Amino acid sequence: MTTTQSNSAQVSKSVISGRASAAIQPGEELLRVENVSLAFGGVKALTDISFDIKKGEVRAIIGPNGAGKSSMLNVINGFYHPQEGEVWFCGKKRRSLKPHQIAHQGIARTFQNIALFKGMSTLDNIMTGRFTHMRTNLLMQAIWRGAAEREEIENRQVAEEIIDFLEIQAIRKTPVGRLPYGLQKRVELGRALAAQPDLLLLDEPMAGMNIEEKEDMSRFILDVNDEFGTTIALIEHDMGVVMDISDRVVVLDYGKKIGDGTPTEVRSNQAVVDAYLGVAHD
Amino acid sequence: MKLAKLATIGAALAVASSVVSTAAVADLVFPSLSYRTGPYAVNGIPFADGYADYMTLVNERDGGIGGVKIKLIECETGYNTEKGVECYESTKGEGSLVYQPLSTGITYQLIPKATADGIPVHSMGYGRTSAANGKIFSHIFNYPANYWNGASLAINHILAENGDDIKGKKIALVYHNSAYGKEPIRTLEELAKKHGYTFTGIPVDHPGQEQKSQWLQIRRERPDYVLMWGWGVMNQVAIQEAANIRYPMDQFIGIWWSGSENDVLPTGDKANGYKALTFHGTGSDFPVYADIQKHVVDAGKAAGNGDQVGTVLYSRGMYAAMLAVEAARTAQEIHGATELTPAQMRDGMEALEMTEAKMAALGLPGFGPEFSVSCDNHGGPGLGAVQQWDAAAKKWTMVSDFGPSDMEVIQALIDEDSSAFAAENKIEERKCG
Amino acid sequence: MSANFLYTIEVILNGLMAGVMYSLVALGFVLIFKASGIFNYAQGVMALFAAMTLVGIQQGQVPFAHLINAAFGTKIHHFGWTVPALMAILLTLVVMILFAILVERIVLKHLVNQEPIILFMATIGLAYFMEGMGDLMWGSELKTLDIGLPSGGSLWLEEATVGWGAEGSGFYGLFIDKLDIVATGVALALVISLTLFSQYTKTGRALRAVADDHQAALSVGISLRKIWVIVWAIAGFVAMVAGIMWGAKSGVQFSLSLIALKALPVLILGGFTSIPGAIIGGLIIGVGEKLFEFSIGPMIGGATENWFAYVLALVFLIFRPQGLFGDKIIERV
Amino acid sequence: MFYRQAGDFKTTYREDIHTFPLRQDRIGYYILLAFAFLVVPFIINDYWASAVLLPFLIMSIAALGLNVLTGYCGQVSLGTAGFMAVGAYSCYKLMTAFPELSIIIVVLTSGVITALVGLLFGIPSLRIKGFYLAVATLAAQFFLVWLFNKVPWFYNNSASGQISAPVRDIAGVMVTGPEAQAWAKYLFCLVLVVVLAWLTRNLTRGRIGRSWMAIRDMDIAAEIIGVNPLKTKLSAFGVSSFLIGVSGALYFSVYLGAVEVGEVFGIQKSFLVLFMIIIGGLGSIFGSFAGAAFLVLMPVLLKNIMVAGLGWPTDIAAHIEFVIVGGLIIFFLIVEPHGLAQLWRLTKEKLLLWPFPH
Repeated sequence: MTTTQSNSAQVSKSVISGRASAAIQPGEELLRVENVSLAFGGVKALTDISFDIKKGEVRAIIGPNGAGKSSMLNVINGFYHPQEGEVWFCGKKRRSLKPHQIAHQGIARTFQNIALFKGMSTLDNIMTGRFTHMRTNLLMQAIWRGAAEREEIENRQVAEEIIDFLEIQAIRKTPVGRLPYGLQKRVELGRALAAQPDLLLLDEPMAGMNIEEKEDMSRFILDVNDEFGTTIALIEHDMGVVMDISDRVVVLDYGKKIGDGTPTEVRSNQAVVDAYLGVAHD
Repeated sequence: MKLAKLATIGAALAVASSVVSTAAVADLVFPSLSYRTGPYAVNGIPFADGYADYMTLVNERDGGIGGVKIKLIECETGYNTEKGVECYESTKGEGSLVYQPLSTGITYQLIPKATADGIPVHSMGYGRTSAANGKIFSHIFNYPANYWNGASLAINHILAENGDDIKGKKIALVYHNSAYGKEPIRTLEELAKKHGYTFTGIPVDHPGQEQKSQWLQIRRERPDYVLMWGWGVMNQVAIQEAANIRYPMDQFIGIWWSGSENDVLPTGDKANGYKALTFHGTGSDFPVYADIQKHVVDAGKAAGNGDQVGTVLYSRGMYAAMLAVEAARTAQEIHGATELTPAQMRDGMEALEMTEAKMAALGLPGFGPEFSVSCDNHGGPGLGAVQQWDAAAKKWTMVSDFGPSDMEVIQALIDEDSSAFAAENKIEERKCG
Repeated sequence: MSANFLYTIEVILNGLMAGVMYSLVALGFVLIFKASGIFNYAQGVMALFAAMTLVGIQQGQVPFAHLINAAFGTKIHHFGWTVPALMAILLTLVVMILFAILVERIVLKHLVNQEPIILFMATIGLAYFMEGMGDLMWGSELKTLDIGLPSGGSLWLEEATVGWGAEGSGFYGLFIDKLDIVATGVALALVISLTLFSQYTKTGRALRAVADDHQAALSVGISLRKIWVIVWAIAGFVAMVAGIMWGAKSGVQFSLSLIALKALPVLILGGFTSIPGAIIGGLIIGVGEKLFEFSIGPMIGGATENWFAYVLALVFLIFRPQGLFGDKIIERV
Repeated sequence: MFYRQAGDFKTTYREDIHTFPLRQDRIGYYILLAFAFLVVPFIINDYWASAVLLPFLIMSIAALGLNVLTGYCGQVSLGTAGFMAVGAYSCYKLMTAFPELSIIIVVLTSGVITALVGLLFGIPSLRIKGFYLAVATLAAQFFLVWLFNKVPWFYNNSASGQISAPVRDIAGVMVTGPEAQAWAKYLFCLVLVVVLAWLTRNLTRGRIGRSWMAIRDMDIAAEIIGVNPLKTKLSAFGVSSFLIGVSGALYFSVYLGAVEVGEVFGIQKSFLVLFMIIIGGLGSIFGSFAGAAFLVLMPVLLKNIMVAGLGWPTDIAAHIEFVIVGGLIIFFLIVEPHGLAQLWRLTKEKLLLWPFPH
């Protein structure tokens, strides 16, 4: 673990810093969802949800299976469009955007089931994460010498720093399909980090990991948050981990918000306890 | 392991290249770009057999042409243009005298290539029709008849059946939707102006296994005659569909590529009476077949199974071979040489004269029309006949003599098209005579 | 009734019949795709091969005669006997089952769990192989297929409907090819027996289980390899039926393998995994392309059927990307 | 033993992103290029040009094009031959309408026109995926062939319905038409192949190439990273069609010289190009060449061995050729499902370790 510290220290702050949110001070609101409702056909996935995410915090979304956590993340990064309600980002109300447009605004995420690009190497996956920072057009890319090559090398430096930070130097050129699960999760985090997001969404970053791997991952998440001030919203099942690393917690159940607050507050909330103990809804 | 593999490949390539470079000078080389495989193998096999068997006959019976043996090089094209090019390139270095490309696509390939290489091409009853203009196409021959002759011959047949008056008659053309199938349209339209019939073209898309729409249309519109420019499976299906809608078979006339046994046999008895154009005789009644039986088939030297002897396409292959052999003979006479170059062969083809006496001497009396080739006319006079299918006897019978086509209309079209070609490719007209 | 209206009916009717013929080919694709996720490019060649084998057996041809003659200078062609049609069909079926076993043993066994595109590629290799092998075995000459199927327009229908047309409209009566009627019957029988087979036999149920979920089927002890052999054998049988129906019209020759191209739009329309989809897709394509050729075709030069079938399918796909009856594509994050 | 990575260190990222990171690979590549440019033109004859090298080079461009679309971007297409036909007919129309225009510009413009047509037919790819898309691209294939056959304007109303390439030269050296020398045609194609392969290689290693692969591997994840699926897919369709269009133009003008659309650019050719990239290796530049080589050279080689070498009858040889090619495809798939390129990579990996396997 000590190596993590020393490595992360090498990463310059400028590398993983915000852009659109520059005007927003830590502790101010970065993102807010307001009265969001989402339904598929007749099935309500989210009902009238409101909460905010402050700049620089680690915000957890928890809840039992089927509570609508993933749907919530999907709303935030534009994969689903809610029928009602609004999403405010950096103090502006967000129009209905496509996921790739939202990525350009500075929101990145990882997936519950690893969604790496299986045919590509670790390095290429992370370089793909740099997509929003690369500008050269098709013609420049085709000619390569000059602008495209320069851009590639600049972004390669960033990618290498992330690789160093996540300690995955040895698997740099390995096709990700060949990597073990835990490493794949780490590469996916790297890919999301490469985008230098203002807001990083992590969908169950520790699912299926053993204790050691979970500890590693928790450390990486905290490091990202500490060192670069990246705002993080995460879904996680492991209560212990959630309570340890998050600043504030939103609790969903059956698509409704049943609790919001610091870990201690949430822990003492009766509705939350009932939901987790499986008290019958009536 | 890898080296060994490389070595094998290298060796094989060496074999390939050495094959190409060895040229035999002593023989008269006739390449045969046959297609015994692929979608049209059904038609390619008998033609290739006929071509090869006749060449073998000349070798076995006469000891070659003017004492020089024939060397037949068969090369499989599968009716595929690219393979045809490969075949041409691989055989042209061996002293090949004349090419029968046997496919529209390959013919168009060879027209400029062979002309540049100085090797004559004989596209007999196919290929580029306007190549009949020898002033522009110096090395391309398409005697004795081409598609436009065919169109005119069909109309002439209809004229003859109707007392020379077909005003107001409806004539439909069912054609393969390709360059080949579209060939007769222009001629038929010109002739429609002249004779006052109405013309409808009905295209069938490749390969033509499904022709319901086309034949329902014919059933609705009931044209007085249906002509067909079909190829491959399209022929069989069309004849079957015509039988299905009980179209009178004797008013259904195919071009020579739609008139073989293969086209009518699947339909059985119902194909009885179907007509097709032809520019040569068919059947095994000619004296030459006794020789072929004796010198080729019985000697175990037949090219195929020997079961194709006497069929329409076998006869056509044999006829093509016979014309090639006679052209070579003519060339030998002109140049007073026995061994020929392609250029000399070309002269022989240009001076070729087929007379009844000549054909009778070859054991093929009345087999083809009498014609002669000249410097400005590489297409011959465009004579042709009509044959009819007798389903009970399973054979074709001639129902007309080799008659003339309307050269007045056709020659104008030939001149127009060939001069357009000449302009596009900047070819100067040759001076003739 | 006006002649034009009746002609439209006739075109629709014949379009339906043509559609059945397309469905016959499409069925074989669906069977294999459903059970093993393989897009079997060789289906058309299988139809050709089966039809060639059928005629070869029926007429007592010596397999590989040409090769043997070339190698040993012999002159054998036929055994000199003919086999009754039904017997020949059964023997062909045996050959197709053998073929299925060989395909499984030699090819599929080694390619378990590969991506679909690779299995697709393998069937391309198979198609090449069978194309050459079929010609080597039976020769590439045209073969007339005669197993006593009827052909020609149905006189009964013509006479029954000839009066429908207005006086002087020159209406002949509706036309339907008797062969198509038989084909419809055969297709119907095929679909019913396939449905019965998959509903009421143990093997059939296993087949469906595999189609639903490979892993789950494996875990309850269904042998995937056995299933594959069965599916390929059935597909071989369906290919033979298609080969017979199409071959009856055109004779058995290389072009028979091209009927696969007629089945592809049917597949996209009906969905790769649905047997009813193959039938209904075929009917829609058949009617659609015939109507288009009938109404619009003459204005734009005709011969539109080949591409129109695909365009029709494409239009459907834009609204239903998984085909009419295909399994819905669910995207999850 | 001699093939080694050891001692071949990179000190800059620039070196590390080189096309051939290994020095020995690089040397081998330069030797190959030198041979192709400096030796082959002097020993080439008509047969090698027309039967082997021209079809190989030109089909390589087509394979490269399809590999961009299918191998890199994951969009299976069966419309390749239709797009080649667009290239060929554009080329013909440009050559006859502007006789003074340089053939190089004509060929490249044909590529651009094809790219535009490709973009049009790429639009449905946003909704339609996998085999469904593959079969949908057949609509393009059949429609384009029908169109070129049907509308006389495309073949300048010629009675034959065929298009034939007029003579054109580059700096006085003829590259099209029957009089063009084998070496000239060869060099013209070779230069285009090398340049286009290099451009394609550049595209595939940078931002755009990665966005293609991202869409191929997992389109949803790609979108969430900021990749615009429509733009990316269309760029793949555009680049792919450009390459295919150039290859179609060359196929017509330099290689064949005369073309009938249904026969030369039929559905079989579309399948052939697809076979090339699958056998060669999806998502590999080298694979495009390997696949084209396999399917162009193998039949010629087999034919020469069986007919010319062993003297077998042509038809039996042709049948056996099918059996062997089919058998080899299956064999290669069983040995290495990911194509010749992967086989080559694995061989190299083994060579790197040889003679110490661990």
